[in-house]
Amino acid sequence: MSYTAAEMMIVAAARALAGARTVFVGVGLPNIACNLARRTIAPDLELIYEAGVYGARPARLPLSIGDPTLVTGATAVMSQADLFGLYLQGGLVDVALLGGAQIDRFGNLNTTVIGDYAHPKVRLPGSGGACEIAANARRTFIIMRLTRRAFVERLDFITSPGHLDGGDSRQRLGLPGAGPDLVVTDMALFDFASPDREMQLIAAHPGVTIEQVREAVGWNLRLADHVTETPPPTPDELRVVREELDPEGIYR
Amino acid sequence: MSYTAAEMMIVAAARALAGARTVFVGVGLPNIACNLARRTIAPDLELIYEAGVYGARPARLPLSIGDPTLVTGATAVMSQADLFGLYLQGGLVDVALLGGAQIDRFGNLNTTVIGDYAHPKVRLPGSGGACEIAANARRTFIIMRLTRRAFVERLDFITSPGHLDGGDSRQRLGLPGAGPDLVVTDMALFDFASPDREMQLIAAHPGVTIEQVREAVGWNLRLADHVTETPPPTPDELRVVREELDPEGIYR
Amino acid sequence: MTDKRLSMRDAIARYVQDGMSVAIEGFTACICFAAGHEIIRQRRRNLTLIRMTPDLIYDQMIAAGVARRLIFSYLGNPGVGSLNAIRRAVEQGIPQPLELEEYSHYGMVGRYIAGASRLPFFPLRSYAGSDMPRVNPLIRTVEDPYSGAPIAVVPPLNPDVAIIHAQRADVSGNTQLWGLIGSQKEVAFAARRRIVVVEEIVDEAVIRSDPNRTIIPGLIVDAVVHEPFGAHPSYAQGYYDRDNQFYLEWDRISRDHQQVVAWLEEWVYGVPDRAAYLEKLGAERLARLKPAPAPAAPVDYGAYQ
Amino acid sequence: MTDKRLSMRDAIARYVQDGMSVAIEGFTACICFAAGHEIIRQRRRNLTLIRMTPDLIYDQMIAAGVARRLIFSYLGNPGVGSLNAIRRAVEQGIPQPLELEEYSHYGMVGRYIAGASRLPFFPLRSYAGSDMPRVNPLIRTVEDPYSGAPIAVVPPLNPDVAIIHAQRADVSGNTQLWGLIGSQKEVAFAARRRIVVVEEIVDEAVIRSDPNRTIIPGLIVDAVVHEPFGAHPSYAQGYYDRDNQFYLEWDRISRDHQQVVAWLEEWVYGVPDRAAYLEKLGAERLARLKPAPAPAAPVDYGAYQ
Repeated sequence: MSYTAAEMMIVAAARALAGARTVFVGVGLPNIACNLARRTIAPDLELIYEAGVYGARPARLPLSIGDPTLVTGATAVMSQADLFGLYLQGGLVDVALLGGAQIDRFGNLNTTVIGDYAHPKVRLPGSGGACEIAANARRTFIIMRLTRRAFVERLDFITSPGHLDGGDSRQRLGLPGAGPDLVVTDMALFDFASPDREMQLIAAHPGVTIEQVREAVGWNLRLADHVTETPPPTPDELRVVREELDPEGIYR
Repeated sequence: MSYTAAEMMIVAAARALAGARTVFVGVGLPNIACNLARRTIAPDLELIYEAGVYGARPARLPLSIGDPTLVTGATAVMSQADLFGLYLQGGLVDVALLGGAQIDRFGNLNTTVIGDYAHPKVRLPGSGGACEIAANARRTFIIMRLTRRAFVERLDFITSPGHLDGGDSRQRLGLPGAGPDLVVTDMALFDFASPDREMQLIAAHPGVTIEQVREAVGWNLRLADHVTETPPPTPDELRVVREELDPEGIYR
Repeated sequence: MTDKRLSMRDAIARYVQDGMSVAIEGFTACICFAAGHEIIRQRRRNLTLIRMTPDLIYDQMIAAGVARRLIFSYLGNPGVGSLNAIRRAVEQGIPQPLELEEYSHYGMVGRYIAGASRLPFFPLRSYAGSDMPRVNPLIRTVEDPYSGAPIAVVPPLNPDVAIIHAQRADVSGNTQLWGLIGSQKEVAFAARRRIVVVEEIVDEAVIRSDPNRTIIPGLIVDAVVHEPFGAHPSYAQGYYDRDNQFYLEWDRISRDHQQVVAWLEEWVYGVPDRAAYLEKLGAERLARLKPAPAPAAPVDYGAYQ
Repeated sequence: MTDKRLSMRDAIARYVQDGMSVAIEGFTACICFAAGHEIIRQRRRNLTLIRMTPDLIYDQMIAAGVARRLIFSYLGNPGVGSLNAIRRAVEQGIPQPLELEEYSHYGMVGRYIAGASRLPFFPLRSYAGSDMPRVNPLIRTVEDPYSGAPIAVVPPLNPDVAIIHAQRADVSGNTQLWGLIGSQKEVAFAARRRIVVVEEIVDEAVIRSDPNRTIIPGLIVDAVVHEPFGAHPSYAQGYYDRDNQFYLEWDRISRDHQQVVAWLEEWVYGVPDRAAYLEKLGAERLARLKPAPAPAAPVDYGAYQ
């Protein structure tokens, strides 16, 4: 059964949510990944949206982070003071999904500028809630396409802290959450399981070679002891994505 | 028309609320004073209750600070975080009514202990919201019966700051509100209008002599330049109190 | 959806242990007397009791000897007078001494907020010029980095258990509360465990029909106890009134420790559970506390399909 | 009860002056485009615009040249892409340069809270390890007096004017809002003046029937504007849906400054007020945005007489 790179990303992220109770999620691909996890390996998973929604039951695919379909029928809708203070900083978010324009080998993320801050080449959206999500969620998953422009040796700006300079530098700074756990891309999966917390390749998606992955990363990529092949999406996973979650194929 | 000492206190406090937009109020006598003001000289006065109620329209005389009759039909009911943070500390309280077991010449109040803190002779209720009310309300009125045990040279404990050591000592400490403005007792009225902020007698109630007032105060009482006689309650004021606000005469 | 319903007996047996810190909150409204009585009945000892306004329920619990320490902001029988049993413990050590740790109301709220949001402290414009920081070394100051001026702070408070009374919840603990909401939300998020006690268990669909009304999510709830009239003699907005007669009676009873002991014998130890307490109280007395209806105006969330 | 109703034209003329700081808040929902368009029409200049998510409304206002400075936390066309006009101002100075002062979302919320509650700063566990404090000297740290560890703080923010869109209010400005409430309460309390814009003016009795739903009291409201569909193309929960077609169209229009100028000419300067804008939009398009009903379950406050 054929599938797209986006579908592989959705499925890989969903699988990694096994065991999580709450996930802090944006719209688009991460939203579909979380809803796929709820319908498959994590039926009790509750979605927390930055707009102030806990336990959403959207009747349609939400078009934005604050779509009214996320509100109607939700378990709780709250102020952003409560969302960020009680839920996120309070420690109730098990996993958060983040993305960025640039990522470095320690999972630090840039969503602020390309170029110099005062005279940017490209002005990106900025932090939004990412800076506090990266600090406070128990674990974060990063979801982004793998390109040499994105996976860089040195960020133009650190918006959201990952493992900082690696090792225990994150704990030394007193950040409550454990930091990035997994990077899901359209070509491969990475983790930070080594003691120095450097990103390492753990699996390449079917049809992708380790050499291709190395080529797309802007530093000398480390490999895990056993690099595997990502199991492809199952027919059941694809059916849920295509028939239930994204019937119009917007994120395909 | 005859009246009680309590009625004189209610009427005097109510009159002083002319021009105030909001008053932070407890139950009992201050509650009746505020409701009398609303029905006479301050029709737009809104009552803020410590329990988290703004714009109450009680259908009966409230029996406690958190009586359900204060909630039903109110303009707004909020958490105590919002009450203390946004309304009180935010600076929206024009006048607050306070009382205490002891008061000194600068309007500092004790509601914590009589005797030593660690081994008290009498354990009083403590601050409640009084400490922050005294700090944050624009002005405070103090309502208490005049006795030598209450009007003392030196407090056993400062629960709520008045004018501290007098003069500009309150401003120097950075307290947002202006502090005590008026003391309403069953015998006389006092203010703090002199530059050194020491309590001074401004009016004695009908039938009370200045000497009697001096006798009941535990320090050498200062008199204002012109000590007047408090105008007695009018028939209309008494009618509102007796027929509308306290028909069972609980606080007479 | 996990069904977290327990009897009050099981909820207290499971979550409240000797030596723990316990907060039964509710400002005048929704004070869970049912839970307090069950803690007395199960003879818990050495508790640290936490509550802004200890009210009659802590007067009873402290008279019964469950507590070693009290963290609070106002000791009073609201609208009536003193808490005589607590005064007796503080002034005379009867039935045993009681350590006090006191704040102002906003200081307690701030401690809950800091505890709930994992902050190291909560800043507030109280305490300047007061003797309170002198007798409580946990009230400190920090320097404002913008103006250089000092500002008071209080530290986080994370009770081992919070017990929250409310009007309604579903079986997994998604809880809605209206009327005086006090600091129920803040203490629930600050606590390590939470027991929710409600007047009504409702279908999940009722909760989901009005998500802005949900104050506590089932996510943080450990047990749901269905206990109608569980807040008597305090009240639940829209369900019953405060039983003011009892608040006045307690003022008389509580003046004498032996009378308190007798009252506890009769009304707490002498009844196996809340249902028996209510039966003893009599249906007529409870019926008198029922208010007439005063419904909220409708609100529509819209179906977005 | 003071009747504070004004037309949008009069409200903006009276309360929004050149050089002021103005916050039109609302997280995705209840964004008051009607007020933003009126500010453009009245050709205000040198404003400091404040908003967590500038969204299309500030993209339009900045393209129209009303602003000198922007205080914000996220620049995006939500669910679609970039805010092209703001990018053009920042990257190329078209139509004029724009100063940026940026925070994270929680930092902005904290600034509003500190402003609303007269605190000198708001502490939060963000910014450690981020470059944000390096480029924004207003993000500082204080030392926790309990542990000695540093914690980030942000200063209070008190906009000259806040404009709040909501579902309903009475004529004196007691305002109820449901669905996403964002930081509407916090910014309203933080501001020096407040304009409330609502879908419906209701009788005071409607507000008083459900006091827990009141987010902003009339006490702090300076003007009440009745402007149905005033949040279009964003939405008001239960009243209408987001007009996503426009969010997509704007992505195309906003890529070219001349197209933006033409759009402003046609849809803002070219219409005298919101009523004319809605008429131009057409009843059919608005009707398509109406959701089916989804009423909240009833709640009773009880009459206590």
